Amino acid sequence: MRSGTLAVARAIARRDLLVEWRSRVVTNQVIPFAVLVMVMFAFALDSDAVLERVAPGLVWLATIFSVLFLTARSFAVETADGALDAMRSAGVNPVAIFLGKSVAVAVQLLVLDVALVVAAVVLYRADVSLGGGVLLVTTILVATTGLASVATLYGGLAAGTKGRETLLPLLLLPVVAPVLIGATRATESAFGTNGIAVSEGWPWLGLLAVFAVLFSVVGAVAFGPLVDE
Amino acid sequence: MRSGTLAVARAIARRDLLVEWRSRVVTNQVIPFAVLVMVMFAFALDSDAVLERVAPGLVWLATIFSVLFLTARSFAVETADGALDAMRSAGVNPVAIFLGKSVAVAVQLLVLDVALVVAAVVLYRADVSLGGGVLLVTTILVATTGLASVATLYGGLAAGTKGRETLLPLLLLPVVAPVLIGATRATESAFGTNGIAVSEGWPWLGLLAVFAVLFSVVGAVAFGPLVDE
Amino acid sequence: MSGAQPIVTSAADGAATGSVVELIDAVALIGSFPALAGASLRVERGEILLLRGPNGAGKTSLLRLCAGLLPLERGSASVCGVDLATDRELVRAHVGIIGHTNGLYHDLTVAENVGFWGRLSGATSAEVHEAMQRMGLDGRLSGVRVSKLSAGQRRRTALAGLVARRAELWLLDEPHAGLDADGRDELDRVLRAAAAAGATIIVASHELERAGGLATRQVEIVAGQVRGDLR
Amino acid sequence: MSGAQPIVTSAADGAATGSVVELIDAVALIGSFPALAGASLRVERGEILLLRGPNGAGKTSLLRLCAGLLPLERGSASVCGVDLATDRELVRAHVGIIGHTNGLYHDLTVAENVGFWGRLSGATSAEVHEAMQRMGLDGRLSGVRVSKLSAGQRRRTALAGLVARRAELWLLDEPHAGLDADGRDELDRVLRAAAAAGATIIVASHELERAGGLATRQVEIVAGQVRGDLR
Amino acid sequence: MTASTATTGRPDRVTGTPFTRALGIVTLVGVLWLSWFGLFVTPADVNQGESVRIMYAHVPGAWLAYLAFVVTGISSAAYLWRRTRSLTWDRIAGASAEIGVLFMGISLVTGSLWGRLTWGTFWTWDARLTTTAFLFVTYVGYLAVRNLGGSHHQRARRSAVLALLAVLEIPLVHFSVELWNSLHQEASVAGNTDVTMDGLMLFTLFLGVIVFTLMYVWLLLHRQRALALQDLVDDTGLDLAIAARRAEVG
Ligand code: HEM
Ligand SMILES: Nc1ncnc2c1ncn2[C@@H]1O[C@H](COP(=O)(O)OP(=O)(O)OP(=O)(O)O)[C@@H](O)[C@H]1O
Ligand SMILES: Nc1ncnc2c1ncn2[C@@H]1O[C@H](COP(=O)(O)OP(=O)(O)OP(=O)(O)O)[C@@H](O)[C@H]1O
Ligand SMILES: [Mg+2]
Ligand SMILES: [Mg+2]
Repeated sequence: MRSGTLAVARAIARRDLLVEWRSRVVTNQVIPFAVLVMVMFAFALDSDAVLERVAPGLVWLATIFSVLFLTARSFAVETADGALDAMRSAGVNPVAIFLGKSVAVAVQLLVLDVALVVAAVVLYRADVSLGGGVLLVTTILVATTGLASVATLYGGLAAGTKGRETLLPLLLLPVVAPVLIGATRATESAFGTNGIAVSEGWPWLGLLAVFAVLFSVVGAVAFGPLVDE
Repeated sequence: MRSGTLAVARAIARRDLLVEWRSRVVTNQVIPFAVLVMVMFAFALDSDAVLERVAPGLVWLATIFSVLFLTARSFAVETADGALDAMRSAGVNPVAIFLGKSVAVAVQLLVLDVALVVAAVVLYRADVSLGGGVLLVTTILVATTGLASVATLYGGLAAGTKGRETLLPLLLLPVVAPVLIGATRATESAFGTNGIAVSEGWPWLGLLAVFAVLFSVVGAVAFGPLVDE
Repeated sequence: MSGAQPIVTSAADGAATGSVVELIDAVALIGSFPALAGASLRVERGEILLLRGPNGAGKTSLLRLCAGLLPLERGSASVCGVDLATDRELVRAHVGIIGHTNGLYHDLTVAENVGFWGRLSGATSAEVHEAMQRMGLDGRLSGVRVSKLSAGQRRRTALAGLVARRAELWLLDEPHAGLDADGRDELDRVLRAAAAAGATIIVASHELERAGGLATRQVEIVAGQVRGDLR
Repeated sequence: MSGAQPIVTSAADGAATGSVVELIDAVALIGSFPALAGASLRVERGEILLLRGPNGAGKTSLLRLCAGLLPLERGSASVCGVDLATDRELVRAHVGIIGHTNGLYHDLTVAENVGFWGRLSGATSAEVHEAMQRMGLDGRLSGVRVSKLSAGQRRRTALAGLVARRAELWLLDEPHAGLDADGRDELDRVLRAAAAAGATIIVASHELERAGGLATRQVEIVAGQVRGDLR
Repeated sequence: MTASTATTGRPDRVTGTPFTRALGIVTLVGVLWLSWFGLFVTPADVNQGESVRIMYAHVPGAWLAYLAFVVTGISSAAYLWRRTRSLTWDRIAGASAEIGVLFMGISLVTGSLWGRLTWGTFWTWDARLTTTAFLFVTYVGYLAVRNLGGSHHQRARRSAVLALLAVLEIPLVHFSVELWNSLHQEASVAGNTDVTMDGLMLFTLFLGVIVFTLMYVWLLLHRQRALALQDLVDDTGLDLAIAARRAEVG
């Protein structure tokens, strides 16, 4: 490797975002999908009282389903024509691959989450105060980082060889449960669901932050060995 | 074309099911995914009262998410190595392709739905009476047929050319809304959710049946022109 | 490499009817790009025609047009008596095409793949077996999944599927690529036999010695036009 | 075609050290199948070695082993001074491989693809541009998305990415396949120049005349073993 | 004479030694003792009645599952640590995870039976229960990854990394009761609340832990050796496959 890890990671993140910019899969497919999921929930649950109560949970459920799509797409781009192999055989540091790809996933998730929160506010008539807004933005940032890291890590494992792909949701969903809980609770306080105060939401951010830091570090270290057969 | 449409359709359905049998993607990936979706719902909604009330809706929501995966997979198998092109250029009647592929999707969906209903009964403690059981089985059969037809139709459209694929969830989700509502209401009566009587469920089956017949016929007719650029 | 006018090439006496392929000033688009920009070509029954030409000239596009996979935009084209402008789908019952991709199901075995293509076109299982045998796939390999095969073994499988189809018009895009020496010889034997039995064969290839030796006639494609009859 | 013992082939004086590639009885698995079943080979700096052999013999597997993409199961192997048994990942900084697939991002343009591979290995943009020029991709094509390219144009793009990398050891799996006559000549020039500048090149190919003319030495692979030194 | 056979060890025909046989007998006696104490000697609980006897399997099962998963984590780390990269560590990790899944399964089953008796339901979406289920699923996934095929060292490396990640979920399960208002019992023995258990019950609980520990060690020794034999069989299979491949030349 002749370039620094960070420079390579930046090149990879840029390239992933460029591919997305060109193909518009997230903008035209995943975001509408996620928003439609929220609409479908509204259909299926069909009761305003229940809906308002569960809106925060639904935002994060939709996020987690979408992260499965996003990750699958992120690695489909790599494996469609053997580019992941090519990248590995070009001596690219796996840490750089991990960082680059998770940054790209995180950016896309961020856009998605903003769309979802707006949808929740509009569809389920959630209210957000100023303090709640700050909490909400922080929650989205931190939760997104954690989700992007862990999804990239397991996505890499799943992309490694055929057959292993059957494992992605199985491996991923149990692991992201803490994010689902933490982010849901924090969002509930931000929305004031069930009269929960905004201040009650901040402790949950601790959990999310631990998760994000943990999986960013673990992911950077473990990505190489996991992806390499 | 030297063989009859039905014979070819059977060959295609058999081949699709054989691919599934070999790769076990549905058994090992989609079914666990769908069941995990149900678990995650339960976790995110986190209230027994709400859960019991929404169990039927969740079964069908999970079915509809899974149908997206299933369809994508069904056509990914065709396009991965240009087999769909090969099949078209081999003069296979599009009606046969449509029938064969939707039967295969329907069979897989059926297995999935049985797993989901069992999961709902276990996880959300739904109760099913004998009359409810008959209603439930009929609902699953009819709804599955309709979903498989419409998903195959739009899946083929999405597989046809690059770029159009961004349309699949967008096209599919609004169209299947009637199935979601009809099947949910029918299942609610079958489960006796909110004390709804079994007899109230049967009229919804009419809606499902109309949908199934409509899209089987429309699909058979429209598949060729839609898939061909 | 000079002269921009397309030349109508004809195999024998130039009779306007009875040609298996007849393109006149055909234009075909990929997206909005004219991959074929007025190509004219006539191929008679029993010919083995080599399409040569630089990368991106339009060889693949011409084959896909003839197979009914690419719509005709302008000009006229008829293949096996079917007018491509109006009945593009009908032509597919007559042709067999093998492109740059193999069209295989990777989770199925070699025998299952070849058998599937055979069944679609009504081949008997004896015919399917013979096709596999000719391509050297009848031993251990017949039960191996395609995803485990080497590149050349996959190509052989795709070719066996084509052979089992017994089409009237064979459209082959670089069929020799990836095959080993034995495979090439066997393929040439199969193609010669098919042509002798009345099939028409169009081969696009960059291996000019190999494919040139096989072909009964060559034409060159440059910039979406057929440039010369090199017989 | 007889004699089951693998033969250690050596290029020059057989000095044990200093070889770029040295495999001794190497075994490598795909799943549980021994794609390489005890291969022994030595390649010296500056050589252009042709790997020949029937379909499924293990050529691709040997190249992937040398690139650190396939783990060594038994035997010993060192490439560019790196022991593959222990430090497989480290070898990748030294090699460039182009396999049966092209490793391109189909939604990016030619220039973006080549530029990306160049940037990864620290090539300057002048070097990237030169690589594209050599492969004939500097004109209109440089701004076209790879998904729009013809098969040969894609192969050229992949080769340009490799040329921009300036690896010590070049591993090429059927590099001529799909290239037109000009492309083949240009590729041969590039490879000869690289070898003259000290790179080592291993080419797996079935086009024996073309690749044989390029190579300084040939070996044959049969059933996962290196069979003969045909120099 | 290869990398894998060298670390696989000598082929024994049995997986037992005098020590493990003695250990097996001690374990068996312990199980009988525990059953006697748990079912007959200890009193019924004031609140929970006879159903409290489930505790003597439920709690040791959960704790030993934790222990097994931690052992999996440690031996995975030992495998990855360069100088000790030996397949023995990998096999210990795998064997321990299998037993851990077994014990976690015991805890899940006894827990839901107990729940039926005390809470009136087999299952509820409580934090402890859900996290336990996720932990269980995670290690099922771990075992699935071990069975993906490939060479022994491939298997070892992949699964070792996964084990190090999975072990992080244990604190989550343990502290879930405090993180969320849980229906489930707070940490009453290992936690900071006062232990207010009847002395005999407490003793029996500890007896259960000791007996389950003995059982764990005994199973681990055997299972680890069985896995070693399995690896040896695989190596022999590879020899045959190589010979067959070489014989293709004809
Ligand atoms: C399916 C249902 C259940 C599951 C999955 C489950 C799971 C667990 C787990 C994982 C532990 C170990 C906790 C730790 O120390 O970190 C535990 C401990 C314990 N469980 Fe359960 N449990 C279930 C039902 C019950 C029920 C119904 C009761 C009694 C009413 C119960 C009573 C206890 C007690 C007393 C402990 C020891 C607490 C301590 O000292 O930490 N459990 N259970
Ligand atoms: N959207 C587009 N913009 C620009 N050029 C395009 C577009 N779509 C297709 N092309 C061009 O159309 C041509 C298609 O050629 P085709 O695949 O038929 O070539 P070919 O003769 O088969 O080449 P090869 O020998 O490389 O296989 C290529 O030159 C390609 O660059
Ligand atoms: N699971 C498996 N079962 C049986 N055979 C397998 C399996 N996996 C791989 N193979 C065989 O391993 C060999 C891999 O060979 P490799 O791809 O290296 O061949 P190659 O020399 O590059 O051939 P080609 O010239 O066709 O590209 C093939 O013979 C393939 O059939
Ligand atoms: Mg072409
Ligand atoms: Mg090969």
